[in-house]
Amino acid sequence: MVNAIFILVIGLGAAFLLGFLRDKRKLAYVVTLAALVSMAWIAARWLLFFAVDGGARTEIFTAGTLPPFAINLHLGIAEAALMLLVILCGLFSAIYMQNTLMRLGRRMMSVLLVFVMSLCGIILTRDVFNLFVFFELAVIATAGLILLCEDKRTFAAGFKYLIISQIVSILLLVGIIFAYHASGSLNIDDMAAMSSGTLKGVGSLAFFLMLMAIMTEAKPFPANGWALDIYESAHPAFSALFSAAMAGAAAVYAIDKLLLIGASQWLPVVTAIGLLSFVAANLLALVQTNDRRTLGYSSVGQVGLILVVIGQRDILGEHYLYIVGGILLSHAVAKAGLYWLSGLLSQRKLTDWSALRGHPLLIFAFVSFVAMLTGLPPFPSFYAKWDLVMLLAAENRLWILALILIATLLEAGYLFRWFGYIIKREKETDKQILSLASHKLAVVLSTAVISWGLAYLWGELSAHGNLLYALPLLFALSFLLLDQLPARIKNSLSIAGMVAYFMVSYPTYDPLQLIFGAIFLLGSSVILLASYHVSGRRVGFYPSALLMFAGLTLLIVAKDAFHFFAAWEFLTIGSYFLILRGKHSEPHALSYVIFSLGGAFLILAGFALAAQGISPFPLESLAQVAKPIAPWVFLLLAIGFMTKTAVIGLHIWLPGAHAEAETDVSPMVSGILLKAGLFGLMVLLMNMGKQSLYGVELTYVMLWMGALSAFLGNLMAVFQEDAKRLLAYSSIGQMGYALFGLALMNQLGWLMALMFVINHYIYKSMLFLSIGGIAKRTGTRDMYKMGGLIALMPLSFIAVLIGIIAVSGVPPLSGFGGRWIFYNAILESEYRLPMMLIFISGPIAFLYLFRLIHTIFLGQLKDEHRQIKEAPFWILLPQMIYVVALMIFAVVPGLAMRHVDAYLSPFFEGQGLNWEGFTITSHYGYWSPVSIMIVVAVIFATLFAWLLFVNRKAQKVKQFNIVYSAERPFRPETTHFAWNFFAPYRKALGFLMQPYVTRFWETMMDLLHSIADLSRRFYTGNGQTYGIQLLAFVVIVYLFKMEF
Amino acid sequence: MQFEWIQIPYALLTLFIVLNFGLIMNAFVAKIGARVGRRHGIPIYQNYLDLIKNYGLRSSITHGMMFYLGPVFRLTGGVGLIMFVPTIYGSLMFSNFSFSGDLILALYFIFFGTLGMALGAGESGHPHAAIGISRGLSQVTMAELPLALAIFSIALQYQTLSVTEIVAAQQGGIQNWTLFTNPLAVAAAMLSFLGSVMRPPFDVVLAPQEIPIGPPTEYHSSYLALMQTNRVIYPIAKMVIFMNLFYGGADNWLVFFLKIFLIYMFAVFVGVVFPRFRVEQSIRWFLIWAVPIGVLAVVLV
Amino acid sequence: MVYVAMVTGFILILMGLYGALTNSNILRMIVAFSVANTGVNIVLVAVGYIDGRTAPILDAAVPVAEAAVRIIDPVPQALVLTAIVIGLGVTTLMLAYAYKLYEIKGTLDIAQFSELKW
Amino acid sequence: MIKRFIVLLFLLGLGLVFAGLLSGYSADNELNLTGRYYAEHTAQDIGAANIVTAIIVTYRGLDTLGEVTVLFLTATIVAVLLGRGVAQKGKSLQRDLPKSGELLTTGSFLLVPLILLLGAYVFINGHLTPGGGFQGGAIVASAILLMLLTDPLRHFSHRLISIIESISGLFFLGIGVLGIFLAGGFLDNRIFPIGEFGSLFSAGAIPVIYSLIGLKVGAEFSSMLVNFSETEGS
Repeated sequence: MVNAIFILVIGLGAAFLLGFLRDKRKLAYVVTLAALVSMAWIAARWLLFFAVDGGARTEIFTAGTLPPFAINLHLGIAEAALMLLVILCGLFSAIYMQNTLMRLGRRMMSVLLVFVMSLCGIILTRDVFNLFVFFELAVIATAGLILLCEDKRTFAAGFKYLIISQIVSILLLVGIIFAYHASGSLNIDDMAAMSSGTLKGVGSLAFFLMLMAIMTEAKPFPANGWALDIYESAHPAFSALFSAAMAGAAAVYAIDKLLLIGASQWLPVVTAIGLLSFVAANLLALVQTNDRRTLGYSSVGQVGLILVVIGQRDILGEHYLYIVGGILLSHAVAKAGLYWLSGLLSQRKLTDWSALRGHPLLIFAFVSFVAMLTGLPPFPSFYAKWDLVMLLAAENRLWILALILIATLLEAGYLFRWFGYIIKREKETDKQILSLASHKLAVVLSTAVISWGLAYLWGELSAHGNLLYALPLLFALSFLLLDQLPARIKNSLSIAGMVAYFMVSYPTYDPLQLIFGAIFLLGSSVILLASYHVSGRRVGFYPSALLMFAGLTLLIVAKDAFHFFAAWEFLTIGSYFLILRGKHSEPHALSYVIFSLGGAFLILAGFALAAQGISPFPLESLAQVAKPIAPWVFLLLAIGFMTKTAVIGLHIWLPGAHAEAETDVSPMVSGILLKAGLFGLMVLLMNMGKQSLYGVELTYVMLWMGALSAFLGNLMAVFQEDAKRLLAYSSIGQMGYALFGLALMNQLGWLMALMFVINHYIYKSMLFLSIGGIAKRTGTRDMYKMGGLIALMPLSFIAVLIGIIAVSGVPPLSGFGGRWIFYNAILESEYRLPMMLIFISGPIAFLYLFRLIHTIFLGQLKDEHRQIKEAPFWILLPQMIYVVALMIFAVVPGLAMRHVDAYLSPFFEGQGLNWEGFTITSHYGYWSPVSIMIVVAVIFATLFAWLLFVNRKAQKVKQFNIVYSAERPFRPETTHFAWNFFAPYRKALGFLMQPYVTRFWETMMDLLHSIADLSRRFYTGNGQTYGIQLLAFVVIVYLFKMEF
Repeated sequence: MQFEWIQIPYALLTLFIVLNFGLIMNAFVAKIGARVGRRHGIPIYQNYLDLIKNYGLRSSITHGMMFYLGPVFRLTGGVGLIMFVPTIYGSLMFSNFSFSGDLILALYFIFFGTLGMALGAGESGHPHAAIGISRGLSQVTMAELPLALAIFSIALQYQTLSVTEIVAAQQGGIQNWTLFTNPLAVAAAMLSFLGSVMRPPFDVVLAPQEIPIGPPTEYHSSYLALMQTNRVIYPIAKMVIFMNLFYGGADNWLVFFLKIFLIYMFAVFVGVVFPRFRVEQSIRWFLIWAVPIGVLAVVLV
Repeated sequence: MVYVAMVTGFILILMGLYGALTNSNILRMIVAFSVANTGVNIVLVAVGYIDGRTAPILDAAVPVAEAAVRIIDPVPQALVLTAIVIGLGVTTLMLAYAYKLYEIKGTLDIAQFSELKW
Repeated sequence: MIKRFIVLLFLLGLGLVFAGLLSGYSADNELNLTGRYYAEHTAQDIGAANIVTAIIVTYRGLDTLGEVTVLFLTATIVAVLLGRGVAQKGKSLQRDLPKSGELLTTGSFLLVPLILLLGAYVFINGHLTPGGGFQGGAIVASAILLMLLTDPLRHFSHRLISIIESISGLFFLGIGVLGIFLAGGFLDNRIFPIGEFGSLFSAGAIPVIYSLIGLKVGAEFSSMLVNFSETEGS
């Protein structure tokens, strides 16, 4: 094994060597790369030695003398890993900057080498003064590397940095010398070994100064204006180094080392500073429009998060390295990757990133990085955050937990907004924004590969098992590779895969899982049939859709909280990508993902609170959660799940997201995805049952929420002019019913909810498909622009007709079964007030459903639609399947339901239904679907046949052949009564339609943005002011932590 | 209860009785209305004539498939409704097909005809028909609400959803009628009843006399005949439910006729006295007066 | 003696910082930082001082055997040398930057260099 | 005004910290652990009479390497910063410079060799007397400064300076690495015999290293000076 000091020697030696290569730029460049490669090789060998061979930490002594009398270096797994990170980052940047370095010559290359070397020195050294020296080296090298950029503004940024570093070095030196005086040593381990008594008084103050100085290099909020300026103006490859290697690795590791001295009493300070940075930076990033500055803010935030983890070291125990490593590496790889990516673009606005469109590989890289930053599975930060949150909750550090989650949400907000820009904003065609040099591309793409490698590695190391081993997930990911195939082939593969998976796995499902599993796997296969109508390649569709289905599939088999949550995140992300594909869906997809992630974080917090450190935490253990926290756990989880079912108040994402999605995506996200929330609620309620908080029974509150959702959702649907929005609001109402049923907490209520799960899947998918097909043909979703399509699109009409009969619960179709069980369920329950609302919502549903069919299919046909054809075959096919399914389910609901009924019985004693032959009986009433169907059908058929017979010779009169008010209308447009169809209703109940909720959330958003916009003015851009801010930061921390 | 073939002729018999009773009663009521207005009014057999004439006519006009389906739906709704509730208490013969389902079925089946009618009229392409439908639906949704509440209230009261059992519970004297045991529910239901029989003040939907508006505008001949039939049967079917739930049911046809007539007269009486509401007014009216009573009925039961 | 040096050093630091953070002329700021650096160096040296002892050089005056009781702490002396050199490096760099900034904008007012902000 | 007040206020806060340091400070009466070790072991282990030198070059040699690198970096960066402008404008100076004067010109002829000699003396004897590579290097550079003052347009070979820089740096590193193989570790000076205490060729590699440092520091200071002086041209 090569002595690790050669990492420093090689770096430095190569830097000196370059002095000979004055005019041989190519050679100089080769030397630089060779040096970096050999440094990386040494670091990698050591890392393997520690990680694979389980080698012990080694000490490297210099000057043949033992510490503390000479400087010594420490090399353990953390050091090796961090050095490898730093060097690779440097290497990649060097490759990336090939042209720039060649242009500027050997000098810059040697500065780069020294920079990388000094970061390694910071990581290795165990001597405080040596730390100072290496830091100064890094600072000066930074001031040099800033010059890599053409941008004139960088000079100012570099000078600001120098001002700060002057102050930092003053503080650090004063701190070091007094620490030396107090301890008689400059060695960190020596100082740490001193009893804490030595570091009282002067020693403690000295430590404070050292800590603040080093901390400044990690760029904590608010003493970091200079750093942001550098991030914004420097060469992106340097920003990558500066963020990933210097702040994100070297500086935080220095703090980590230093804290060995300060011991536990300083951990809260670090935590507080980290939290402040994490929250504030992510908040301020919301209002940024410059990509690199945004990344800068994100860096500050991420380093803040790492500081928080360091500050929580006391409770993390053996998980410390795993957690801090996961977050640190995620940040480093992702941030460096993003900076490198930003170098491919010549424009600096976030919206200019739309230039990436059409480059699936780059988009994939971007997505990987963003997911890594936000801590989404399967990336290391996900595992790390999970463990962190679990431990925080176990130690009751709930504020920290809450702030971390809030800040992460903010971060997800702007990162996903950015992603939305890429996918959805118009490309400026006249400008060539993107330049794809192959070496730069190679750097970016290999970083993306590394990010997945790390994901795999962290999965391997995880105590929870590797998420990447899940078959459905692999199936989804494999479609990334197949994305070049034609869409039809991919479609067949997906359907085959999902059906096969269902066939293999269904014997292991219990009835509840079976229902959901059938919908998630078979149901989605049916919807995918509609996807055959798309020709071409349909890039990105299948990975996203299958990711969502993978999440759903994994969700129902998840045994413990970790896997449940991971699956939840998968389905959220997959569905987000799907929704984003819609033409105008950018803002809606954003609000969808923010609400979903917000909900997911509540779930995470709920699980963490419940687990109290138990890992893995089986879902069944929710039942054992003790009293004082149980209701809170319930509350968090319930709100999280209800976000997914779009309960009123948290619903504003749904209409846009569902309405703007593509034709075959709307049924997926509405008919299938919404069920995930219900499944979660079922798991929750099954295990935790009724909980009360401050004397309020929480299921009772849920009951109200469900009723309100049903009522308001339906009411809002009545007034929509956009057909898909109408259906979307209707989903809110329908989910309200299901929620209500679950919250009734009796067997019938649950049965009804499950009935809704099946029914809603069938009819909502069917309706979305028909409407989608119609919108495709007519080119509009506004119902008043259609009309009279019945003759042209009869099959769509039949689907809608059957659909609305089923939705409204009119016998004899299956919707009635749901209603019947529902009434029986509420008779069993004692709650009467919320039921009134549910009562009202039933008939209201009828209103919008009628409107749907009337304004589209009946009335006058518009001139411009006279040539329209029936919807494409592939869109019609699933609809017809649904029609048949609805009929079957209407006649024999017992096929599915009696098993579930039996399965639910143990949870609710003796409340089940009686399934005798074809008649279903409850304590109150009875219902025989078969005879209803027969009676209705016979009467109907008789009358119909008779009427047909009597009027068999009737002449078909053109629809427009009408007279009213003694005149013939002259244009069909004016004759179709469709717009504002329920005007009287609006007059009577329109006041309930005030968009209070939307306004509430918009105000919240505005407020956040205003705060961010106001507070960022704090960074005046004046280097002197930054100096004052740093001073103020130090003094204020001192005042807070007075007890020296 | 199980299905036997003999039930089919029995059900047809019920249908026949109800149809005739309805025709006569409607004419009678019209006559009363005319006399109140100091007019001569129609002869008592006028409805028969109309019906026979309309059934006899063949139409030569159709607007499309839904145009057929509308009246069919409508009448299926009416006939189905009466098939799903027992007409005469204790009589196996006139229990019809009530074994198919309970009150909930009846409650929801009410919408079947409404939906079909609306669809058929919509197919005609006549804007007035659509306007009428929009009004009618708006009004009926709100009008049905107090009824639903009332039914829920009495289901709670009797702890059953079976019509037969509810009637059974009211036997043994007038004081056992729901009218007296649960007056709030009955009040709510009766207010709701006003809204659903299409008589003033809630008849703006049809607005039969003044303007050619509303669903029947484009219908004629045998289409119209089906709808006329339904207008005879459907209110009675609905009143049968009322009678069974609130007024002790009927154990023979005489009582049946009497009770139905009286219930109907309630609506007629109100209609003669009060002027017509606009739709949003009637929605508010139901919301302000009828619904709270229904809510009280549910809460207090 | 030690205290005098130390107080002087601290006052120099504070003065230097005051100058650096209130003067808007870049050159003045650099000078002020030099003052502060000097203060730091004085503090550094002062910490190792022991009354009545001599420099840590073993010669005729300080025999090897007595070194431990005759000399002052050599470590701060070594450190201060490094600190001085590093300070010098940074100052040079700042000067070069100042030159460049002046070249760009024709002014040395630090407040003028605030295009990058927020 | 407000800015000054705020700065004063926060400096007062920093002053509080310093006051805390001051009030808690108690001057030592004897050497602490580290100091004592150096006092007792330097002579026989390292063989340097100047303990500070022993610390700088050997015990804390890594610091010194860093230090040298700082200067190297600074020189490099200054060259990059200032070099670009010069390259564009060429070397010719448009305006006339004032004459540097007879006294300065003649004095520099006399002094420059002496100064260079003194510099060399200082870094070669760094392990014995006060002084050393940095000091010596600075003295050497002052000779260059003097020459520049005398003739601001004098051209110094950048190539030469950088070669001196590189060679001395590489040798420094090389000696350090030799320490790993021949002695106790990186930068261990005992790769050569310690020699007789107090003589010029003693203390192992220290005189060599210090000479290299002297050369390097001299070269780097010169490089910075030259670069600064060349800005005069633009």
